[in-house]
Amino acid sequence: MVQITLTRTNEYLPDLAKLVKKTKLTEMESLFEFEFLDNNVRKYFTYSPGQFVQVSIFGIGEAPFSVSSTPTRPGNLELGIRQTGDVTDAIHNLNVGNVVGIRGPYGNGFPIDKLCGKNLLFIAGGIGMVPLRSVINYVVDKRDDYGKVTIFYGACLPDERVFVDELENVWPNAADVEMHQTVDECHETWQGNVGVVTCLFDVCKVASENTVAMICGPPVMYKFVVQDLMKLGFKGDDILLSLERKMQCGVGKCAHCQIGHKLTCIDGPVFTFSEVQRLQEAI
Amino acid sequence: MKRSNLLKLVQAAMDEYDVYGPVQRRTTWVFDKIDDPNRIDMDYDNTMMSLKKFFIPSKEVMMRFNLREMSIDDSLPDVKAERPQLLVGVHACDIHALLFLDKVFGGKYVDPYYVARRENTTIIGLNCIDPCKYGFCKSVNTHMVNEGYDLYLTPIAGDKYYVHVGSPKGDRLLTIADKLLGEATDEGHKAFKTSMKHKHKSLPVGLHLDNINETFDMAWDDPIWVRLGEECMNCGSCALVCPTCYCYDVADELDLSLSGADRTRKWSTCLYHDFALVAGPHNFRGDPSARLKHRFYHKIRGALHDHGIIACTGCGRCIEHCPAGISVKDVAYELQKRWVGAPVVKGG
Amino acid sequence: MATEKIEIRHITRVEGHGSLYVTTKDGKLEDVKMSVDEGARLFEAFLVGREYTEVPEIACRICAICSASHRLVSTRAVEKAMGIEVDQQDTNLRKLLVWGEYIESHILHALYLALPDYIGHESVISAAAEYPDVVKIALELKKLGNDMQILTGGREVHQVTPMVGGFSAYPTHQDLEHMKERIKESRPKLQTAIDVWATLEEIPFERKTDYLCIRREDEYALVDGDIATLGGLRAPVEDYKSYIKEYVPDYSFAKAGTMNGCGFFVGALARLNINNDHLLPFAKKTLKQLGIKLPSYNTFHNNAAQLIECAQVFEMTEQTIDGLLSSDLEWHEPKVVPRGGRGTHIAEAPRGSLLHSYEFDKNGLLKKADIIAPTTMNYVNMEEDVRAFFPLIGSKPPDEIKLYLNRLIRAYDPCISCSCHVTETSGRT
Amino acid sequence: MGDNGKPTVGIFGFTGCAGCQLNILNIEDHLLELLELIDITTWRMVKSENSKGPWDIAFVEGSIAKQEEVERIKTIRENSRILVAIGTCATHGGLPAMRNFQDIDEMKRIVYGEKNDHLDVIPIKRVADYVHVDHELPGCPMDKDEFIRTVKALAVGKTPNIPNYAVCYECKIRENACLLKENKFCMGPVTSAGCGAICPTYGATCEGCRGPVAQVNWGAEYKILKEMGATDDDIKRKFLKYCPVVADAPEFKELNF
Ligand SMILES: Cc1cc2nc3c(=O)[nH]c(=O)nc-3n(C[C@H](O)[C@H](O)[C@H](O)COP(=O)(O)OP(=O)(O)OC[C@H]3O[C@@H](n4cnc5c(N)ncnc54)[C@H](O)[C@@H]3O)c2cc1C
Ligand code: SF4
Ligand code: SF4
Ligand code: SF4
Repeated sequence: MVQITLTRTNEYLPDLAKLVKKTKLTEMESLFEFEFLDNNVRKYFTYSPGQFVQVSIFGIGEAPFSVSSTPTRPGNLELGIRQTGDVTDAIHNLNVGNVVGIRGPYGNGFPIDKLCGKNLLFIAGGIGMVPLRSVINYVVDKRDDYGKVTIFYGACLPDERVFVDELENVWPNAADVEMHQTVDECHETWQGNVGVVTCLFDVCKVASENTVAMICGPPVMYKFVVQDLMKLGFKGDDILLSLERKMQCGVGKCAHCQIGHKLTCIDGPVFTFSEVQRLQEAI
Repeated sequence: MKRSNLLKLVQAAMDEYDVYGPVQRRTTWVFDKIDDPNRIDMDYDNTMMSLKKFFIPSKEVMMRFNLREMSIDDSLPDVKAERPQLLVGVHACDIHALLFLDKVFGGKYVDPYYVARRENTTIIGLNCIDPCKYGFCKSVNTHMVNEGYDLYLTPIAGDKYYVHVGSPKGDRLLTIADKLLGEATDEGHKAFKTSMKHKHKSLPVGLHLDNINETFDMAWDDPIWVRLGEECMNCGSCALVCPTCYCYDVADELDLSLSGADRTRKWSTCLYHDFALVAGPHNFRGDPSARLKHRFYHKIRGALHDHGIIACTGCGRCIEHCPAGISVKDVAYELQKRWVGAPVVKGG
Repeated sequence: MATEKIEIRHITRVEGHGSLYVTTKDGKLEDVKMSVDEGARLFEAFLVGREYTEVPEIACRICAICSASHRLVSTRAVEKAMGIEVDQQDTNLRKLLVWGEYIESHILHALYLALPDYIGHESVISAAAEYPDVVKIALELKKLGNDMQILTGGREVHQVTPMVGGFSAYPTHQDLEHMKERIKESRPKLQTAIDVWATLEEIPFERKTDYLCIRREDEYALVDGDIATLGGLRAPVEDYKSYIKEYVPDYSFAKAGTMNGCGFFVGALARLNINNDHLLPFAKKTLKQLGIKLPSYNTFHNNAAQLIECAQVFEMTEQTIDGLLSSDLEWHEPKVVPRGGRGTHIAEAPRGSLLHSYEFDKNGLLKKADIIAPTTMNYVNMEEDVRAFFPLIGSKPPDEIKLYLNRLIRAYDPCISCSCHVTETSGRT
Repeated sequence: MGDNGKPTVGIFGFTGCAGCQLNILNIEDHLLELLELIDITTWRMVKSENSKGPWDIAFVEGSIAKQEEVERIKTIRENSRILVAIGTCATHGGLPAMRNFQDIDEMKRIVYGEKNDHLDVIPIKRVADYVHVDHELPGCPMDKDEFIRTVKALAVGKTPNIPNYAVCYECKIRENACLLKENKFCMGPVTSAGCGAICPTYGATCEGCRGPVAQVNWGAEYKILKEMGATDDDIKRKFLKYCPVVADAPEFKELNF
């Protein structure tokens, strides 16, 4: 994909954007839709699935968030955000019309062009679905470019699932998409699978051939998912992980997100398992 | 150039530049603002704080927010408008450190504040012909410089300096110096060679760099990390005085009226508990010894990977200022000895 | 009318927690009890066994408001025990430190805590809206005092630089010159504050009592001198025990001081009464402007006396800085070696005479401590004053009685945190 | 919030030297601005008319040293949305908690004689030992800039940023020559920063008044001081000086004095 990037004299200066829509996803998470104030930015701001932006609440701070919308649907930027600290509290307190700062997009994103023709397996845990939603919708929109799509989604509780409408009604009905969900804890309103996300490997047999797996979830999840994938015959290069680390600058200067010699913000957040395998402390 | 003329040069330069040079403070030296050239101590051993403070200040305001109008006021123009700075008496290792920081703060995303200060700075280097107490520059190949200075002084016999000009900025400085400096004589050339010979004889070598990456690849589970974990207090002194450690934290600070805020960044170190702590809370390096180890790995293995050179200039500051007496040189040496065989130690 | 109790639980706008209980019968005063409700910290108990170098640092934490005075008195007591001499330069710097505290503390007390009563406000916070100019001046003067303490002591509360034998860091000549300038420039501000005070309505109340402070023949003594009383006593500080007696009231955490079986007064008014012959021109002029005839037996004059002392300290500071500017101010490690012995020192804290007396073993570890704070000394006098003052206000409505009693106690500038836990112990148990 | 939309604030003194309250008054340059931001409804040291709560924010100075104070701190907690402990006495017990190591009854007897029943004296504890504390500003005295930053943060619902790295950070940044190198027993490496390394900056050793840093490594500091010639007694006195409560910490017990 060709990106026309905006040239900036100071990469750290955010562009102003206003909140145009706020949709509750769960008790803790909401989807925020932002629109840049500046026409030029609106026109030229592009991103690829898996990239993230830095959102500023002036006076409170700045934090990184994966883009949850897809560039195939031009329009506003959607971010799915969990309320866990100062910046995220402040974002949740925003009213439609309030202004924030946004800069980016940063990070490598998923190698979406290289994946053409492949079968895709998405494995998401909790709000790990936020960046994967971007890819899934991208693929759904360009359905002919990709092979079979399988989605595994795990959450702690049924009502902790994000994007329920898409999980239940949209993706299962898209062409050649197989969708499986599970929750960690048994719950009376839940008829589906119970268990951690890896239990879905028993429910649905995935073939490793010509398939690329994309994973995003809480830190503890990666190791177990990768083990199961390796058992199924996935090669290190065909497993893509979107990792999370503490970030301040987003552009490789502050060094908080360093994993061994890799910077999550520049070299990642998407890594192949082959890369990560040789990195101590990565997963 | 005569030593005494250097002071005259500094005096003359003060009209145009903010001049900084080494001055003694209790048991150490610091690069301090010079209002009287006689305060400069060109025979200093090493300063406690490196030159990074002139390019990434320990605390700086990046931008200001006006919360009423929701507008942003960039501080970059102010940085650009600062008076040019002249750094006098910079050792070779510190020049190498700046060359390393140039790589970090350049690259795909340029750090404009760093670059602005870098452009605004003129450097008078100082060749060390005698070793300092804790340094090991020759072991890591930073005892000589080819670039990164504007003028470079080598002390030669007769209380004189042999001067190299490294850039147009250096030439510019010489126009201020005008009559203070003569064309080098044959005698001068000879004295220069004598000084250099002396230098090469006097500086010791203790490591070899060729296999440092393999050593560190193998040493991840070495018992040394447990031992160092017990000695290290994660005080961060090593990283703070290090000329190539650049980690920082960003935070917004509100005005008392709550109508405006500064976004500031300040130095941090990977040794601190919160460095890799994220909301959740989850700490990616919750173990103190893991943080110490990370510092070594990032500086040596990581920097080699990213920039092709290790992020240690052999200045010896962290060795001198670690309260626990942990020495990067000894650690690297011990690991090399254990994993690839003892390096050959040459020289003084 | 039957027995009535007037309780002022928690005297406000003073440091620390104290209460006043007055019992009357048929409108006549029966009993007065001042009680100190502050939790006892028993400083002297844990001071025992500490090194002589850290005793002053710990002892100054008895009270934040007089931390510089505690620090100085404690340091001098240690030095006397160890036989350490301090040079003129360091002595002068210590004076500046304490004088900074004087300015800060007197302004805090007179203008922040006492003044609101005179102008009908419950606090300086509420007064700020009506009298922004006066409050601004008060803030600036207080800051000046604090900055003087920072200049010499490193911090406004619990200083860091004073060491046994000297200082760990010195101000520069430039800083001192700058401070002198500021003192000069601040004179008009202090004058404004004095002018304001001159317009206030005085509370007529007199009661003869004795006054105590230290005295020297060569200057207005604040940091060093002999014990002196208005009654004519002169004695070396080491003999304090022969004159100042203490007992513990059974309703209080604090000890109470007596002299010849009666209460006595320490503080600004005592110093003015006893040492007025050493007043410099600015203070003399202020004394005249405020119209106080000395000796004064009106406790309420203590606040005015604090402003007069500010004027005095302003002028003494300028002189002392002049002296310091000719010394080198080079950092030098204080030379001290521990030895066993006793040391006693009394100096004037802003709110009155302060005594520390120590005994050390040969390794320089503290064996015994006796500390008497100004409020301890004033304790009995306060109760006696309440007795004498009550008949003048006894017929007023209860709220007003309370207000006046509050004001009387406040006039002492009591430091209740100091008064308690200041007791004598010996030996480790 | 008060009627004027400002957060209501109560400032309370327990057993201490009043230095932290005084340090609030010492904010001369910004006091009036601060009063614009918050509505101080209770502050006995400064005000005569004091509200009985509730408060949005309660700042509590001093340790809990008598039974009556236990009840009082509970009442304050019940009536406050956010409770902030200010100063080392409130956050760590402070210097006076040293007395906990001695026999209190015996001490009372020596100090006040046999007639000491009226004295309400209990072991000195920090505020958090009795009630939940939302934030702690350590320091003897509390740092006034940190107080201002905390008030601002709380006024907009932000978490106050209180450092938990070592004093050496601030000491190095101020380019002080290290006192340990002068053979002085500095506690900087094991003490939480936030004071601007004021003591080492003025050539005096850090005495640890802000309490131990996160994941404190006393063992290493012990070794350093020992090598410099300190005795076990010296070190113990030093480690327990401002925060005697740390004697209960497992890291401290490991030292086996
Ligand atoms: C590449 C990337 C993508 C992310 N995408 C999302 C997303 O789509 N939705 C979502 O809800 N969260 C996402 N996160 C996590 C999100 O950044 C944190 O939840 C957020 O930073 C918490 O900030 P806070 O100020 O609310 O928390 P606080 O605990 O107050 O954090 C203070 C500061 O620490 C840093 N920080 C704290 N936690 C994290 C963290 N987990 N990751 C990085 N920095 C952190 C930030 O700079 C933050 O401003 C992402 C993180 C990364 C690195
Ligand atoms: S200076 Fe020494 S003790 Fe401090 S963090 Fe570095 S290695 Fe550890
Ligand atoms: S003087 Fe103390 S605080 Fe400063 S660097 Fe040395 S050990 Fe750390
Ligand atoms: S340096 Fe240490 S003792 Fe001094 S204020 Fe800071 S923490 Fe307290």
